[in-house]
Amino acid sequence: MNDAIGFLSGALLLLGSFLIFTGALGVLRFPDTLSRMHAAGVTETLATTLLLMGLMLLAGWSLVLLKLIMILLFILFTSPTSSHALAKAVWRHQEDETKGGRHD
Amino acid sequence: MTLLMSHYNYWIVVALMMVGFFIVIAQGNLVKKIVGLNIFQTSVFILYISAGKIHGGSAPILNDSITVYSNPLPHVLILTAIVVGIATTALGLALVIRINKAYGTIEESEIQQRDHSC
Amino acid sequence: MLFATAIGIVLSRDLIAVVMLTGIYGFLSASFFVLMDAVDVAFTEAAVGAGISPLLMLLTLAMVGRKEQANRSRNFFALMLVTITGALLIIGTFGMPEFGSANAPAHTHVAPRYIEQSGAEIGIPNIVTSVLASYRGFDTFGEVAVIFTAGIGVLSLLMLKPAPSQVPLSNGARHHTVLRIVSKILIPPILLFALYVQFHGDYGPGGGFQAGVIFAAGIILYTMFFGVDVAQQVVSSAVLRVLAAFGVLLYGSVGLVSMLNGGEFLNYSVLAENPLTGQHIGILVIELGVGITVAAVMVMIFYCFAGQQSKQVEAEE
Amino acid sequence: MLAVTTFTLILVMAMALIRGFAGPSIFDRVLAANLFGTKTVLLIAVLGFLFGRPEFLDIALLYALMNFISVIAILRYFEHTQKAEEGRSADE
Repeated sequence: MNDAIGFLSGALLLLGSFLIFTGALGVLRFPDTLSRMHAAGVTETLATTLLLMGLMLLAGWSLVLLKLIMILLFILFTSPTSSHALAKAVWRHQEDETKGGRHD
Repeated sequence: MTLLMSHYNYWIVVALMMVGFFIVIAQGNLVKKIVGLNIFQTSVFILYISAGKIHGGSAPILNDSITVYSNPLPHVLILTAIVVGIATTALGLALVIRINKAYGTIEESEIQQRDHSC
Repeated sequence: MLFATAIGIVLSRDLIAVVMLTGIYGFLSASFFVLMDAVDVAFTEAAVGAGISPLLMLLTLAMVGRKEQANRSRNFFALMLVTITGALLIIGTFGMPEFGSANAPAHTHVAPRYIEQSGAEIGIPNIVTSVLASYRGFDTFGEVAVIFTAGIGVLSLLMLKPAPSQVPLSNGARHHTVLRIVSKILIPPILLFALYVQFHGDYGPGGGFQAGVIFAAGIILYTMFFGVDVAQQVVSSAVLRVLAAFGVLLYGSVGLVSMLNGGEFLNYSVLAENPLTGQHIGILVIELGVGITVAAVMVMIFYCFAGQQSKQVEAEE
Repeated sequence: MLAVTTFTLILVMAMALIRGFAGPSIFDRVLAANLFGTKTVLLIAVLGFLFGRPEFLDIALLYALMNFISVIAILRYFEHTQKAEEGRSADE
């Protein structure tokens, strides 16, 4: 039973790391801001969930588990929100540029 | 090589401190000078904290299963220093705003020009 | 990586980028502190270095403009000076004890006593808190006074004039529905978390300083979304001033009460029958004083800066 | 596994830092700062388990909070200056 949990958490951690890495690669390599944001925003929530789930399996039933759940909830709330705000700002900025030709 | 391994933390501190110092003396922008002061400050924090670290030690919160703790004294000093640091930073920024109001600029050279021309 | 960030700050001309790199720098140094076992310090640095100080810088930049002028006249001289000083300091480090060795002079004098005895004398697990609040209580009292003074300084520099009555939300984010709702959901947990940090400081990382900053951060978030005016209806600046002074007084009065009970200034052991209980009460109350002062001063400073900004925006419009 | 994750996280943080330096627009830098902050949260959590003292997750929670606040602050600030700039250009 313990082995199974260890194996599962290891797998989750590995998968999460891989996703984070692809996300960062996207952020580094994609050509423009919006696609970079896509790479970061999409991978972020899933990868974070996976990683924290892996840690939760390691933690077992304790206060630590509760704190991990709180962190997870918090990130699930804030991360899409800040992505949304960022995307909105970029969108507006680009609209301004195409309309008025005003640069920064 | 052993010297490199055992003293690298001090070198990082010195390097950071010098970067902060460089910003403070070489850059004319007052906000950037405050950033430089912050970097300088952080380097001092790092010096203290790394002096408090003991190999194999753990965070200084008592627990039955742990025998070696890192030195808590620098932590106390730096904890208060950080909060005082933010208070002084705020004061500095407030001064910058007032200077900007009085002179219309935050570049050191322009401020001096105006002082001389008066 | 710290060093790379610092270099980036030197090279960058755009001041907003500088501020953002400062935020990243704060996160980095805080992670470094975690590595160095200084969890309490990491806590404070995360709240201050990565949160509040970039925020204040941003507000300043909003008023003074973000472009920096090219100014390279004194660079060579400055670089020389810096290199020479750095070289001298590095020579100085050869005399320093090895990193992480347990026999360094810093670890052999007063620290072992704190580590071995504080559990029995103060009775709380977090050594940092017991040293901060009990052994070095005088020192911390001084720090709180410094923060209070800085708050007064900012207040006198950027005195908030009674703003002309505005339409509520004129300065807020009415069009950001998603942001507003999410922040409404988040603010109560943030304040709750601050209280948890405040009172859990005896057992884990945390304490008055950190809790004060987190509490202030919650209110600042509220201010950012609903405007200074609305936030001032919730927590007015007069209340803040009273609270800031009240925190310092609370701290001082604990000292006086312990004097009245026959001990020295800030000797909590005499506060109750049992010395350990007395220490508990004393630490709890002074941490509360610290927390109140820090939170009130931080919010006060933020109001000052934000108030200036909204006035300026009005003037420009 | 924990070690692998830690290593990946540090690598990713370095990559975010590069984007933060290079990022042509201000939004790229905000994105990098955000990414960096989230990864720091995870790093602190994983490090806690690696060192065997996972009680310190409060710090990670605080980091997440500060990260959110600073990103929002930057965006709000940017809107503000843009409004002011528009006002100025309308005057001209």
